[in-house]
Amino acid sequence: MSGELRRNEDTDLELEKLEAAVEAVLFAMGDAVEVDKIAAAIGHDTDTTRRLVHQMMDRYNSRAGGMEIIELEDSFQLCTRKEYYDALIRVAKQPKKYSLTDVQLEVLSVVAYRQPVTRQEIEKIRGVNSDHALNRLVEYGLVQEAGRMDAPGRPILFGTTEEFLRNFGVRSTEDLPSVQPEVAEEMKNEAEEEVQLKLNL
Amino acid sequence: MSGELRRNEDTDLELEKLEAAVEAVLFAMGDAVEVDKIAAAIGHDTDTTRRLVHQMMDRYNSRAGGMEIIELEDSFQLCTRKEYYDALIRVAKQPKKYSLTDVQLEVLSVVAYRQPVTRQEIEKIRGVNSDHALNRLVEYGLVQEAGRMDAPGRPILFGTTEEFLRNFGVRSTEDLPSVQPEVAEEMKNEAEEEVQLKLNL
Amino acid sequence: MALSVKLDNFEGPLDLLLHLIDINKFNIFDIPIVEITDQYMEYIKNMENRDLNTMSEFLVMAATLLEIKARMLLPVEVDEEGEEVDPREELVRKLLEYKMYKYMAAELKDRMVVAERAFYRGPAIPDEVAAYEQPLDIEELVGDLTLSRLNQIFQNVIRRQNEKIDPIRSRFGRIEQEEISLDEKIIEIREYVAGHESFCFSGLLERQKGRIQVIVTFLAVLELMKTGEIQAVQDHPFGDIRIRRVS
Repeated sequence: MSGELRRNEDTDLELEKLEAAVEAVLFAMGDAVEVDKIAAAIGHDTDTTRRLVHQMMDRYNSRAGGMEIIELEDSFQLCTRKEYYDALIRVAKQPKKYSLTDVQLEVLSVVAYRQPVTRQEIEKIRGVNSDHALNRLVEYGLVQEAGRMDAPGRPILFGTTEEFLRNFGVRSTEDLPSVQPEVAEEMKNEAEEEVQLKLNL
Repeated sequence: MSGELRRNEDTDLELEKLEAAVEAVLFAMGDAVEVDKIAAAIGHDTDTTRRLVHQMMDRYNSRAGGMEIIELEDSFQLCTRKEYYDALIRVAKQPKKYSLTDVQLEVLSVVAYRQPVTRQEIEKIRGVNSDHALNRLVEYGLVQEAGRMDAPGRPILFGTTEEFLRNFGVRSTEDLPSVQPEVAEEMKNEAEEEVQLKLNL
Repeated sequence: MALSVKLDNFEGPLDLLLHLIDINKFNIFDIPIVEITDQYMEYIKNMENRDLNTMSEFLVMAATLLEIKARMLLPVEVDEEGEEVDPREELVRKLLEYKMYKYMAAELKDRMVVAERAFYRGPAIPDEVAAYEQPLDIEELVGDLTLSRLNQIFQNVIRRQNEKIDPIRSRFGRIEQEEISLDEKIIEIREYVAGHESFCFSGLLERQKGRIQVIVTFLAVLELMKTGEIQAVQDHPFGDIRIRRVS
């Protein structure tokens, strides 16, 4: 009851702690939190809790921070104050600098030239778990799922997307493995250099 | 005189609004937000923005609410204050918890303090193959690839992630706990004893 | 001394050595190499059931210890600057470094326990704001990446995969198939001793193929000396060691 809150000599301190706990609960739970849940978290009854949150709502409004508490049926929710939507939009609209990381490039090359390919095969080829980069490539729409492998566990197969083809000016993935002449030349040169090195040793 | 005062009042109001906008951005984004993004949101340069957020961090700490702002490399993130864990755990789901083995922790500490580091270097330091533990740490998202070493075979370099910083309460890789004073002391004493022994001989 | 700790508890040879230094209260800068080598060998003896990949790392350290032990018996080495070289120096450096990372691991663990008490939240971007999400610019993402460059990257990945077969470890793999165990080596030497009352130790080592074989032979000889089946005699300092059958 309200008496409970006032009983303590250090009411202010006690209150402050309770409010902080409620704030933490509202923050962490995200969506609307039922008043019983908040009550359970702070170890008070629902009436006291509701009164406490109402007090907090006033305080939030007077301090005019970035957030406010809204009441929905028998729940409370912490959310962004509408007047700061502009600031949020500026973050969202901020031109992102898109570029592929070295790891993503490697994974993309493996998918492109080995498709359809499973996560396990990519990991085996690169020698390290590549899930993170693979997931990003799927998100970017450069790589997509391409069925399941007919093997135990039926692992997902990955391949490149049409978007990928469009961006690389390739008509179909069959055009991929054909190494372009200048690359072939370069690879030949490198191989020769390697042999030369070995002979010198 | 009064003009000055008024200007100060404006500044305070302006500051309050800016802080509220930052709060709104951090709250809505949830994840760690890079300082440049926050800067774009409030229309100030990054240095000013960083100073502003540091001020907010102090204010958050002194008002002792339910949340605090943490700094991770060049990003900021909102999270609950640790002292409200007990209240939260009564109603909220336990946040992601890593139960790392001693081997994984050892490998993680080598990666953290030696980054960027190759598999081979880790193995050399530990005197034992560490691939399994390293792979798990990559899977957990605590360790990630950090490019290739400019050496024969171009081996993969590994470093820690933002997730690592967050989960180990470390602000940046430069902020890693230093060797415990008593350990350093012990090592120093032993070294001195050795010198003493040599002198006596 | 009684060995109450199982080897499985050790993460590697350095971990085992640190444990031995710790329980004996040895000074890490002045490790009594004979004692520690003996104790280390004692531990290794109990390792026979473990897979060779793990054991090989312990055996390499055994070889290192034996080498240091041998070098300690030789006249003091001097480096280019005339400073005395302690054969244990490199080992001590490695042990100290490893010890530091172990401390750091414990420190990190403490930090993790504290940090885990904070809760985070996912994004809660209002719909009105989310609608402004900038579409992904795939052209910018791909940038000036060409197909031939992508192919080059792929060729590099494949080349590295082929190079990844580490020469040292692949040798361990073959040894695993050869299945030399300490027991078998002991039987082999025992049989040899039965036919030869006395023979040259260095000759025995020379007949071994590969480092691991040498190490296991060394361990087998130590074991047979301990059980009193053979005796090692050295007539003069740095002379050849002769192995004799004890009748």
